[in-house]
Amino acid sequence: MTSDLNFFFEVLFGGLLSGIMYSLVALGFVLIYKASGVFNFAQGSMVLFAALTFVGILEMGVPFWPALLLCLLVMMLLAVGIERIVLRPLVNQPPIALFMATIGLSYLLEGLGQGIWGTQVRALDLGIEDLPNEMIQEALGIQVSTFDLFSAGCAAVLVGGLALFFNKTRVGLALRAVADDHQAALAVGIPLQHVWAIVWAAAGLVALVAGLLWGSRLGVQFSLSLVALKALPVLILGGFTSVAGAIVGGLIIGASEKLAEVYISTFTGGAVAAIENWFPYMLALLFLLVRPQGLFGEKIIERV
Amino acid sequence: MAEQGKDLLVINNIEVIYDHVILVLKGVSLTVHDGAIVALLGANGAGKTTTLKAVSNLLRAERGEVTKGSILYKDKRIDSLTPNDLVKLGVVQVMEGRHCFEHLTVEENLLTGAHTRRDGRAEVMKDLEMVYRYFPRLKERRKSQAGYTSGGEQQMTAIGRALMARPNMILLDEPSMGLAPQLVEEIFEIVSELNKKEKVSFLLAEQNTMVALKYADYGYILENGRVVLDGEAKSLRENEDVKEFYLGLSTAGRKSFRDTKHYRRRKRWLA
Amino acid sequence: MSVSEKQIGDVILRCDNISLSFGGVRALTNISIDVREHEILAIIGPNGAGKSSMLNVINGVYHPQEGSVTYQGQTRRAMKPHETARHGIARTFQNIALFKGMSVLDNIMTGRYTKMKRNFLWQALYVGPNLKEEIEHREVCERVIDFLQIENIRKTPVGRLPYGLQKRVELGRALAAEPQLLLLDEPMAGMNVEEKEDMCRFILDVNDEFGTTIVLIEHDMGVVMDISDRVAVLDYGKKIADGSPAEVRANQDVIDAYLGVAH
Amino acid sequence: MLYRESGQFKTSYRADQAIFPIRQDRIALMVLLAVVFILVPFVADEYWLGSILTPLLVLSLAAIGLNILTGYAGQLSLGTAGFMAVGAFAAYNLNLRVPELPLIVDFLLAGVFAALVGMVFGLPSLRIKGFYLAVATLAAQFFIEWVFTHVGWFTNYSSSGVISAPPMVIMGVTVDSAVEKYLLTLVMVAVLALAAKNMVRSRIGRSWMAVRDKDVSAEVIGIPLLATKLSAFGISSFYCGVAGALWTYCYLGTVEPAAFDLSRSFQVLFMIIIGGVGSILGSFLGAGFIVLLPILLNNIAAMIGHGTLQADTMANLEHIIFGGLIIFFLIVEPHGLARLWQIAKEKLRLWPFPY
Amino acid sequence: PAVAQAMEQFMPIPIYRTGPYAAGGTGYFGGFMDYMALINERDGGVNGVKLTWEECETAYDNARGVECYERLKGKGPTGASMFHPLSTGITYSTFEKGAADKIPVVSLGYGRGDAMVGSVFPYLFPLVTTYWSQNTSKIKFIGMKEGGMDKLKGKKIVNVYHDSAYGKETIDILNKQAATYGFEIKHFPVAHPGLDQKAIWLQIKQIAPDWVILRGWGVMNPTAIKEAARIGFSREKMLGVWWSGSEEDMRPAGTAAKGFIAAGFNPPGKDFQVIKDIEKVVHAKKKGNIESDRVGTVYYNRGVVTGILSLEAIRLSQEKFGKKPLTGEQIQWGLEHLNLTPARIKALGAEGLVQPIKTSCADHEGGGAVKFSQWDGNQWKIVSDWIEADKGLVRPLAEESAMKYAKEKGITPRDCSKEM
Ligand SMILES: Nc1ncnc2c1ncn2[C@@H]1O[C@H](COP(=O)(O)OP(=O)(O)OP(=O)(O)O)[C@@H](O)[C@H]1O
Ligand SMILES: Nc1ncnc2c1ncn2[C@@H]1O[C@H](COP(=O)(O)OP(=O)(O)OP(=O)(O)O)[C@@H](O)[C@H]1O
Ligand SMILES: [Mg+2]
Ligand SMILES: [Mg+2]
Repeated sequence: MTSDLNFFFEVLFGGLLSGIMYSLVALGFVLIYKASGVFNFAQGSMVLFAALTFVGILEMGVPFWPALLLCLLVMMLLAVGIERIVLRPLVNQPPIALFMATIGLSYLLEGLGQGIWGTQVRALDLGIEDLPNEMIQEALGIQVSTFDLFSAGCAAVLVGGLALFFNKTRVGLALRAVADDHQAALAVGIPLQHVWAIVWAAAGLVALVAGLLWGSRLGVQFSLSLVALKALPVLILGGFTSVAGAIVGGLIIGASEKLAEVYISTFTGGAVAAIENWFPYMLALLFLLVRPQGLFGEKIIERV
Repeated sequence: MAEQGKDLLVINNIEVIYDHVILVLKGVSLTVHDGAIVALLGANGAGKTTTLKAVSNLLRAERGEVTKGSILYKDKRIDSLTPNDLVKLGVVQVMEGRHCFEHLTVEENLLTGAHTRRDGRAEVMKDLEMVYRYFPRLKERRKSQAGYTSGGEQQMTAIGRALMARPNMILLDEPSMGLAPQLVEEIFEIVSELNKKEKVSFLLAEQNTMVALKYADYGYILENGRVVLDGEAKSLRENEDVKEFYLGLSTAGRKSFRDTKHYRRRKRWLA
Repeated sequence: MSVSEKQIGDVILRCDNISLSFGGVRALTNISIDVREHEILAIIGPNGAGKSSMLNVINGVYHPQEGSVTYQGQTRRAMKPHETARHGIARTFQNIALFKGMSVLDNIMTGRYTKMKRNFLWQALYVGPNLKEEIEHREVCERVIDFLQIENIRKTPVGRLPYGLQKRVELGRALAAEPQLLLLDEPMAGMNVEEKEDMCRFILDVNDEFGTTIVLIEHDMGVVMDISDRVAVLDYGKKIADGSPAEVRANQDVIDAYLGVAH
Repeated sequence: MLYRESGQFKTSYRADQAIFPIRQDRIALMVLLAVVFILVPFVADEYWLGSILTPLLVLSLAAIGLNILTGYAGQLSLGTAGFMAVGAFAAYNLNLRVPELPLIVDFLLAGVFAALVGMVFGLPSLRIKGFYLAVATLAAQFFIEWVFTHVGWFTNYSSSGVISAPPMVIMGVTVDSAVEKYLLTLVMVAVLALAAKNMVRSRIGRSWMAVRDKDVSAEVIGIPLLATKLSAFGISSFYCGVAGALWTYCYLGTVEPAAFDLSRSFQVLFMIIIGGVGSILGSFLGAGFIVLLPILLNNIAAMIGHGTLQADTMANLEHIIFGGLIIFFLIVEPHGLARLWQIAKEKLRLWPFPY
Repeated sequence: PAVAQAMEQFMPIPIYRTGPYAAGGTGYFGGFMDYMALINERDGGVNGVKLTWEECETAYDNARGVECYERLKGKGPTGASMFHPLSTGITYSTFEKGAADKIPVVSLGYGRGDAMVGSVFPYLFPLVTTYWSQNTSKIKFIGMKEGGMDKLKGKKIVNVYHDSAYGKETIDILNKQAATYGFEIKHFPVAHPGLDQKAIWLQIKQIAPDWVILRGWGVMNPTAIKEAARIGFSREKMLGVWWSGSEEDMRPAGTAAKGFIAAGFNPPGKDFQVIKDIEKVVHAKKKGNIESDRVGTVYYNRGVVTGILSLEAIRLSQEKFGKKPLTGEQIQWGLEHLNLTPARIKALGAEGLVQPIKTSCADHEGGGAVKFSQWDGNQWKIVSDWIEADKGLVRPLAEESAMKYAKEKGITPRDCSKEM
């Protein structure tokens, strides 16, 4: 029996840690949504673009840390460019127009990233072992990968940083204002250009972190942009506007997805398997029926 | 009336087109002297809001464009400045139809108004208290999300938010809309107080001509995107047409809304 | 025409002890209001008094925690707005709630929704019975358009209209439903005197010609005193007065809470 | 000066209710129909008919379906391909299991099945809105894909899960050449597009738009939200379902879940956004844009990039240009090609005077 | 038109340079095009008939694949010689069109398992080997490692497959073999694209199988390998199909991939005369169709093998129909009469790269053997000789399935005994 229980915990922890990996990607979405009320379709491509750029710079012989800085710089320039060329002319347009613009952007980034750095699959080694951590194994008897722990740490740092940024600077309030009403935000003197550039740069940073972590796991290749699909249910369950929601959502989705996959498949003798693609969405859907704005999302205001 | 200085805002014969096709302003010129309250009157759709937005440069967000003419503030062209620059220069617009940030609380809404200020938190807090003094109702509702407050409360929030920027010049678009009569008077009292004490100039678009002309120094009447009449507020109040069409006064005093006319008289200035 | 000539009938809507609160905010406390057939009832009160909430309770957008609404002899606690619409209650909104992407005509045609019967298969075919029905209802709407004098903008998307006209279109949409009870939430806000005069005339005409009962929220005391048969005053969610315009105007509580100076 | 409505007086509401009240538009439409029905089958070669026009038409139909749901009723959906898959598999299974049914009936019933599935997934729309609703439709997308991959009955237990579509026989005539398939598709699409146009200018269409623009006031007018949203989900999915059936029978020739994956859903979504949200014409324009542009770019790439090392770059350039054009069009006109067309007409009406 | 017919033979290239599988598409067709370039440069074409080709981007999307087929099928003086879909989905969507247009569809190592039955599928050529055949080779290989097929009894084998048409192809045949040899088989589908497989591998850990067969695709491969490493499952007991056996699949997995074994019908490496020739004649002159550092990779060499077989078919047909550009119908004959003897292979400079192949009207597969190679952390090392498929098992299954298809479609199979 204990081995069964042990197995349960292993699946649970594995799921929670997978969930954190999803959260990392979801965070980027949250940022953009907070600042413009728009779902950023290009977030996945930004993850890919960041990782490609980083590996590309590494391959040019630049050492790790300078490469990271350089890559960050590229992401910031990108943010400024996006604001200038794409967002500024679309101020005050309906969300669907901005949403579409991000779709265009995602094509552009995919083309640009792969055009510059090639479509080759590349390895990325951060020097962290993706093997069970021995200390934990001895202490708890559960296999948890060091890499996963490292990712969780990164996520924690990011979330902490972002929370500070939003709560301790005036940008936080401005962001929420912009998301509600572009025009009114302009009218009170919020510099939309700066706010957007800052937020997209922050989203770029998050994309870079996610790109590095996912990239070192999957290899840097096109499929990195697909991790966005994993982040979506997380985002929805946590609420589009909440940084904390992205984390909690990730944990819930990760754990329940793994448990469901394992136990449902076991109970049905393998007849119901490979449910990972739809299960999180169904879960999020059920959850939304109870709370239409997600766990920590802002309530949708409807008044007459 | 406050002391009037030199020209603060000068609009020179501007033309505005929406969506590249809809011509709305067909040559509007007006001047606001430093320290003046100028009223912009006119029927629905005359172009009042458009004029204000042309000044504050919010037009671009509506796919509108100033295609001719110029706008000067303190003798400098401001046509190409962003709204943010304008707020920094001290020009703030209160938009028609409230436009509160729904998900923010009333207090947060007010604080966004101080976004461009760099004079420290203490000063901002002082102004917040001032706004609450003007609008006690807002203080009661400070923790409610603006989206859930009543129409009038939102209007107060919008006005209060503009005051938080400590502006030199406020573009007020229909401040009285949806406010209880008592409050309308109060708002105009506030306008007049700010004008006298803080030397804030106002360009205000208003449908409530009665009050507007009572507090303004000067008035412009807009019809169909053109200025059709302007003059000292006093003289406008005396104008027969203004009396009939904007103040609802006939020679025999105020008409009852029950005595409806079933025909329309032509406005003389259109003849 | 004076008030006394008008045939004011029985109570068609009775609100009994309505209480409504949102979280901590008490929007309405123990309010009872009667509306009689054919009358024009004005609800006035300071901002945030609960006037709009009252209308929302009447047509089912809000469901009060306590109290009941009796309409046409039927008492109900919670009814969906689309059900009250079916029973002949129409309204306009304080913040214009038109369908921005549709033309004026289409907006007004939606007012006929409950009266049209052909199912979607006929509509997909369009010609035949459906066209007949469309034209029938179009005629009704054209009468409304004619009445409100908005013929020239019939095909314009409402989003492009100036505020005052939008208010008028909204009234048109409500009228197209041929309601028995019409609820108007600040129909004249943001209008100049001339336009207010027009609006008053429309309201009075509707009231006269079709005998529609009207409940009206308005801040312009001139309008309220001139056109309403009865006035109810709310303050902080409580009813502080209810009576003829003259009575209300003289009521000291009302003067203190709302009017400021006597009008 | 050519495009004017002056002088064309309408004396009845009937005339005013016509689809194209302006004569020039009616003539243009007649010409267009003559071209697509008569001229195109004669002049276009098999490649154009079979690989460009037919899929373009089918995707236009799906786009109309999505436009009904997203453009008219305002319910954002990412499950289009899922509903198309339901149609495709339903048509296949109906044909397989009830061979007596005529194929056209199969197609229509396929639409009905898709409509039912669509309505089930539309149920949450009463509570869930906007981008959040997209999750419900994504759940539909993934779940449907999964069901068809995993439940062998639907694929008649074929080992790989891919089945080739059976030959089409309609009223004794075998439809197998590109021209025949094109014409079959064209007829279906034309009829259904007309029906859609009729619906959106009737009561049901107005109720969709009302719900889209302001659901609270729609309800206050007497429009029941759930029924209206469900009708939009149902009818939209019907269109998608028929499109799915046509996609397999008239274009791909195979029935398999992979043909209806998420990227197809996005493809259709792009079509309506580029073409014009809330416009039947826009569905066609958008489909044209999204289908033709990559092919055009690819052809150009093949012409200039042939045989050199540049091919890699060309493929990515294609992406960049495609994305760039989407953004460019949005900035020029956020409401899509249909609105651009409309503005062009408005300008033409005023021409030669500027305003 | 036949007056001044150019001496050119046209080959369509439905490549995918974008999307998640770009590495496969560019590598494979890069090799294919390079081989054609070699023949053009070195030999002046096939018997003086120059090869021409045009790319068409499919992005691995069926719909675009069909469009590419239609776009390219009529190009060149005689139309497309043959069509290489390089995607099981596109194979399914085009092979019937190919039959109607009389253009052979060649699905080298992918596509329909039953397509080897040439009497039913005259224009479909799953040359060299099919999924079904290679699968039996894998079981043979396991048997060899275990010390005899009888040792398979009671062994536990897990099949981790991409949840798609391609992935599912071998489930039935594995179940049959499990029954025959008495091993236990368990199937785990991985939902596309397979970015996270924790749940599956934790279950595999519980089962503790003796062998794992990996039928992955794209990013699913490195992920699976890493997960295996994480649960401590020996990579030396993992057998990949050829879509799980390229450098691109191993490199992202880093050290975790060391020891992984993959089946392939072509070995990687530059140690073949033909590859050396390509480097010398094509890449040295900067005429390559791919980055020079990818020459010799698994996908690349597979493309070269494809080129060799395709051009051999053309050459054969030329012997019959004349040394001029040929139509698809004429080339079909060549494809059906391929006879790659060891001597011929040697002459082509492809010793060890290609296995002997002999096709016929009845058998469109021809070879059926695979070689296994093992990843040493940097590159593939060949660890077996050609291992033949279990034809006795595969052939009847294929025939059964093909006949079912023929019945559905109302096709009367050709009588192959008359077609020699
Ligand atoms: N975004 C827009 N696009 C197109 N036309 C517009 C737009 N905004 C305003 N208009 C048009 O410009 C004209 C002037 O509108 P404006 O809002 O300036 O009038 P206004 O005087 O403020 O009226 P009101 O008293 O109703 O507020 C109107 O006819 C209106 O239809
Ligand atoms: N949905 C809601 N959620 C929370 N509070 C609400 C809600 N609706 C109304 N309120 C509160 O109830 C009170 C009454 O609001 P209501 O809109 O009825 O006022 P009103 O009398 O119409 O005022 P005004 O004249 O300003 O429109 C206000 O304080 C408002 O903030
Ligand atoms: Mg205005
Ligand atoms: Mg109100």
